[in-house]
Amino acid sequence: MDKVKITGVIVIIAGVILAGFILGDFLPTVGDATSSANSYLSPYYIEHALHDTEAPNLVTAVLADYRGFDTLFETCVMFLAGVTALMVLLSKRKIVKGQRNPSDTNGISFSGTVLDTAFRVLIPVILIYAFYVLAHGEISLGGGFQAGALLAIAYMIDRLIPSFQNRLGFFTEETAAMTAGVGVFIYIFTGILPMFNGGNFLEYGKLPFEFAVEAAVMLHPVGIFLIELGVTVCVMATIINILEVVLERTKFDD
Amino acid sequence: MIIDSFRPLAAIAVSLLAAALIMLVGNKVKPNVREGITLIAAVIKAALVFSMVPAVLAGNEFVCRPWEIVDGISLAFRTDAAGMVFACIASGLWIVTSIYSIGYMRGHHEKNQTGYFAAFAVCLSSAIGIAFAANLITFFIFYEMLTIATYPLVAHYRNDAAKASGRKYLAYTLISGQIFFAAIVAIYVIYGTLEFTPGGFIGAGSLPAGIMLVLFIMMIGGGAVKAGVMPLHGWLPSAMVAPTPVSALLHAVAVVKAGAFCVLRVVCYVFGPEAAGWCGGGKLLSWLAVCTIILSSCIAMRKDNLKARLAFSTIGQLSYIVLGISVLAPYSILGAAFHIVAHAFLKITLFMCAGAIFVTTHLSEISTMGGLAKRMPVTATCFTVASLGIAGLPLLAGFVSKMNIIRGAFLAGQPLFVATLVAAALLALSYLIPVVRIFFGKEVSSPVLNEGGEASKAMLIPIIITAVVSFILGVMPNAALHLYDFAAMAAEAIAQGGGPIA
Amino acid sequence: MNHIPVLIILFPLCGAVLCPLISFLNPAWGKRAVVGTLFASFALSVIQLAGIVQTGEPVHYWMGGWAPPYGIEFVIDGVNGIIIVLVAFIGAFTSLFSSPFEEANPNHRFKSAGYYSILCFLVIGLLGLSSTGDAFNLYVFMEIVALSGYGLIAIGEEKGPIAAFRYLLTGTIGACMYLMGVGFLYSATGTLNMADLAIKLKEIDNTHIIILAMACMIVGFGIKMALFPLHGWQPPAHSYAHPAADPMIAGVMIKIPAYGMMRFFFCIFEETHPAAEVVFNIIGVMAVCGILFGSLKALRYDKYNKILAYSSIGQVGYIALGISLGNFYGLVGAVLHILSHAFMKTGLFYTSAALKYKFGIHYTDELGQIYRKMPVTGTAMVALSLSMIGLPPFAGFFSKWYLALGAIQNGQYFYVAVLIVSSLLSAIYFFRIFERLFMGEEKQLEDHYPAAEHGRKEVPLRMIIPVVIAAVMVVLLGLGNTFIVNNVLEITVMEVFLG
Amino acid sequence: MIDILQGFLAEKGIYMLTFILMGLGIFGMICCGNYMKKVVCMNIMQVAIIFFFLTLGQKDGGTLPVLVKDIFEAEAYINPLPHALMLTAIVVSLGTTGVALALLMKIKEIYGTIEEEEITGKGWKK
Amino acid sequence: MPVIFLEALFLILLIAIAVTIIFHKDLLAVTIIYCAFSFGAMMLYIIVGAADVAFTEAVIGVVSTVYFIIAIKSISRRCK
Repeated sequence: MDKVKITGVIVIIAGVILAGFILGDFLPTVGDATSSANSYLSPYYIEHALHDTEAPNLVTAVLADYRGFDTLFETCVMFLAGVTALMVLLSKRKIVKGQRNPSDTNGISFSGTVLDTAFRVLIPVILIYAFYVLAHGEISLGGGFQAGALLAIAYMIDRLIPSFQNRLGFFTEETAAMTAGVGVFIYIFTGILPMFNGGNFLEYGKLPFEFAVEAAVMLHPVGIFLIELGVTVCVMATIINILEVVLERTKFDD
Repeated sequence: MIIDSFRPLAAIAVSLLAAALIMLVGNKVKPNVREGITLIAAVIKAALVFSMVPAVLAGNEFVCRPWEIVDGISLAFRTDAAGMVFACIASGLWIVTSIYSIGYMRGHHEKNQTGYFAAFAVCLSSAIGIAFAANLITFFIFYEMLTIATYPLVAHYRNDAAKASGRKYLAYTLISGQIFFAAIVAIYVIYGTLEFTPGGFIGAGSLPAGIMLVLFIMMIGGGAVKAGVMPLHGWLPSAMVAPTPVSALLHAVAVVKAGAFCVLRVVCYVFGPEAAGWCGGGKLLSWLAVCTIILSSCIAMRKDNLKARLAFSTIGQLSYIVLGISVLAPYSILGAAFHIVAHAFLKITLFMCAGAIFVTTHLSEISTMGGLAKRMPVTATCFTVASLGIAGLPLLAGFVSKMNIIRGAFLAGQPLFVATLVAAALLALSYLIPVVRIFFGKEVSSPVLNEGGEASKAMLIPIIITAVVSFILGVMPNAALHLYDFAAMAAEAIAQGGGPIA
Repeated sequence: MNHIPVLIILFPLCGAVLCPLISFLNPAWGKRAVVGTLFASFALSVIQLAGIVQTGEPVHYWMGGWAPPYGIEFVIDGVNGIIIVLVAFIGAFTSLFSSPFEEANPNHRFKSAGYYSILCFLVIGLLGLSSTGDAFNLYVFMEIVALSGYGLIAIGEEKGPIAAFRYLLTGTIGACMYLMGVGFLYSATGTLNMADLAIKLKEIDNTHIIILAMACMIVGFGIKMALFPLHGWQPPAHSYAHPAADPMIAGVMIKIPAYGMMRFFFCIFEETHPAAEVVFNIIGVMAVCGILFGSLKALRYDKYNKILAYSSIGQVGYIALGISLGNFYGLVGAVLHILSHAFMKTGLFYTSAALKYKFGIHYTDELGQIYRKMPVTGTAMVALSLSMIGLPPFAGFFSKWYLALGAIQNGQYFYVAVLIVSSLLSAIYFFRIFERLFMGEEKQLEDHYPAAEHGRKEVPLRMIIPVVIAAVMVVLLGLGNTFIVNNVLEITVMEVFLG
Repeated sequence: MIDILQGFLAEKGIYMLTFILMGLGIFGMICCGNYMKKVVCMNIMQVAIIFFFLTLGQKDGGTLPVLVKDIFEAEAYINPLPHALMLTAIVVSLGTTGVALALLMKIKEIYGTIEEEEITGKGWKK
Repeated sequence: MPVIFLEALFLILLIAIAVTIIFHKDLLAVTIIYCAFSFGAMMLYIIVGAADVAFTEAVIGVVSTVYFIIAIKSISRRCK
């Protein structure tokens, strides 16, 4: 088997290199600012994003506004993954939980108070950072997905370290899936609102909150924030969902 | 004159509806109701078809184009003369066969009668559809419907023999059907039309002869299989395992006649005599038919099973029709068209006699039937009449058609075919007369023949009717439905090569 | 602004995401939300198609009001309008069809909710896949379809998880290949909008990258639609999937990528491109091999679902054949075959699921005399199988007619021979099923869910209706094919596909 | 020398390396007998594709696509579109991985193994 | 030094890691190596200027590593 693998690896490396030399250079040079990929749509986004969407972070502008529809379904993929994982393992027996106490072995046990304390300190930091990332998504790096994942990581730490007694653990696998659904629904609802106001789906400029802002373009950050909130809820809940699904059916016996 | 009318469609739909009705309620109601449905549908259908006779005879055509079935081609029905010939016998004989089936199925205590009657009705629909189809695609739809609807009838007994013969039947018909389909597509692409035209729409020389011959063979194959032309006849004898009314239907009314009719349509209405002769297909087909006539007669002589002997007789007689068509002379086409009628009545009589004998006495081998006439004189008499008719004796229906085929072949300068036809008539005599002789012989070979009476009335009456009709047709070919005139009209139209009457 | 294109997706989307929550509050309403929204979406899709047929103009919907190519747009012309109707139709009826299955195992509250949610997402993904006008958005929908497919296959019969896992690996490669193709196109043009791509690609003379993109697309779509050498995942997936969702998976899930392929090769790549001819020939070869392979392989199996699965490989080959012909009749045949085969296969899998539900039948040799016990299912099975063989007057014949017409117009007589051979082979295995159905020995069968269906002859009405509708649709689609061809396809295929 | 190498890398080298990475991923998915490793290799392949897209958006002299005051020229920023696309793709890959792991646990429960050969040996083909 | 060399360097590193993953027999080790791979990928994304993607990759690296490790707990650790 190993021989096959070695041959395969060599063949692939050699093949790609050979093919690269034989075929002409049909891909644009890396870093070429004048390549068609960089000179058609991207200048428009860079030059108009702030004017169109009030979001200095171009990636967020594209992700949440210009291509917000993609992101909706990206969120749906997460929700779907959670539900699917849950459905797949639903019939598998759960490992019965004992009383939660520090000596319980249901969880990866880090021995030693130092590590425990370190993680204990980490959790609030992560939470604060997550909310920062969520709120500042359109201005600086990050966005709903990262915020959700950070929240979920905080939950994970709490869940995995036995001595924490799972204080954040108000989720079961099912409530997590439901919450994820609600997260997606927040997104959809934000998208639907403009439709009552004469706009298209996800047209934040037509959100029915004109009274709160001076210009229609200022509605875009509102819309982006709302959908990022939905994404956050969904992603957090889904990651927790999959975690719970996998964790509750895993025995930690060593 | 063209008459837009839904009558052709109605004639087809009647029995389809009857089939659906039988399927839906068949198992829930009494057999009388179920068979009542069949009979009523048969009568309505016959009435519809016969009601069109006078108008068509006067040179009119009923045309029905309900909707486009594929891009550029309508589902189209047209009652031309040739179609009327086939439609009349199919719908007329359905009544007879239905009555007979009731008697046979009850006398024999068959199972699955609901499916039987439903499939029978679908078969008849398809037969009428084939008769009235105005273009190849409509024709093909009903042709394949017939194939599928006949399958449950062939495999009616659902035992291993039935399964085997069902498979054989499907193998022959489906393969030939698919090849037929390919040819239709090719013709549509090349000529842009599929409308049946008396005299054909394919001009001689419009394609290289070789390619046209291939197309011709592909198309004829579809008809030849159902008509049992010799290398493709294998399914027919083995389909004999089916109940006798089915055999009667297969051999006399729907299936093999549909095959013969297919040959007629392809040769005379698609290719036309000119192109068929030019590409060499006509010659090929006529030689095949000649071989079939001789060989099948020889095989028939050696069969002891009555139904098997009749089956080979059918193969031979059907090749008369094919020969008549492929001689490509007007008179022979007339004869072929009329032979569809004549053979229908004669062969259905024979089969119904065989069935009646089987149900009443449970005898199927000829050698055990000695002295049958004593117990079943009427049946034996009718059998005799029909046998003589098959052989082509004057005053019986077979004579009219054979005479015309021979006349056509003679005028076309084909003395060899004339000789074959005459020889074949003698051969037919030689395999059917011995049966008659055994029937009327003094020596009684089975004890069952000494007691008991005739077959039940439901079987006897149809037999008598068909025997009488075949006599009437022999004396007055134009009686009642003017079937001879129709055949003549068809032959005339083909000879003149008029354009499509649509 | 006409919101119908997006509403078709949004209705079931709301149903799908809220289904777990609603089920938590009230178990019955979660299911009803999904079924209701799917039917609403079906109604909307019909309205949309009627509008398109009336105006003859494609409908554009700009997401977020951003004009393409900067935003994502939905483009709905005649062809995908009708495919959307198909997906919504079958999706709605499949959701109806599955309710007895979910009621039969009420042991877990989430089970039913999750099932409906996933099924609904499958429909959403397919709807999006057929309506989107953006190449990357198509990838996202592809992943939605794939993920829900994994779920529905995994929760099926005992070998479901492993079939799903194999599909997951293969499907991910397929999706990544598609993404690669999009990457190549993006690198050459800088845009992702399909209409814009088509315009931009005409201008560039970089042939290599187009060929590469085409190759990636063939692999990507080929895996998703189970085209011959890339079909490995399909037979186990179709035979072990959740029986109630199998009609959707087998009937529709492999057809929509075929439509996507068609769209890419005719709307985006120019069919007159020098490389296109080679590519079409390759697709043709794949199609021919697939048709023969699928039909031959189906002969070997006794398991009803396996037979159907392998026959799907052959039937997908028909569609690919139509694509490779690249003329009007070939494309019409391909689109018609997408429609007709969707109904045929869905219907056959409905019958398969009904058999499983009623008697737990998996193998054809258990079928003896079953038509006496389940007359409606038996009749539907016969009609649908005859259509699969391609006999008139059922739908299968007519799509074959157009394919053959296209093949002969292109002078590809060999393809016609392949079509014929495949018909005959499928006749063998379907008539074998008929023989067993009508002539097999009667088996002693016990009700699979005796408690739920005590003393009833057929399966419940909710399952009968979809079965009957599939069978009726096959007939209607056959007899009324010119309605579709003349009103919808003629204009759209000529304008959209053949420019 | 460095110039030549740089030119080569920019024109072909980076793409070659990316494709090698992708090839290795696909190869691993096909050749590794262990399902877990197949999943890991799947992730490798996805990383390669994501990176491929990102290189398409690379710009010499461009900076992160977050607008800085007073600079609105297109040349100053990297193309943000591939980044947005790849964010989506990356999330999809996480979802797929989650489902794959759930499936693996289920397979382990049914078959007691996640080795392809052992599962194939247990009558899978039938 | 131009950025492109860094890119190439990290790509080669990733290739090396990938080869290791293909050949390694211990699944837990594979997972840890995959963690390194994820980190390398993140660095690569930063180098090409995709900070958002890198951020996501970093977060996902954590999440998927945790998933992998938990899954390995219930699946056997050795592989053929």
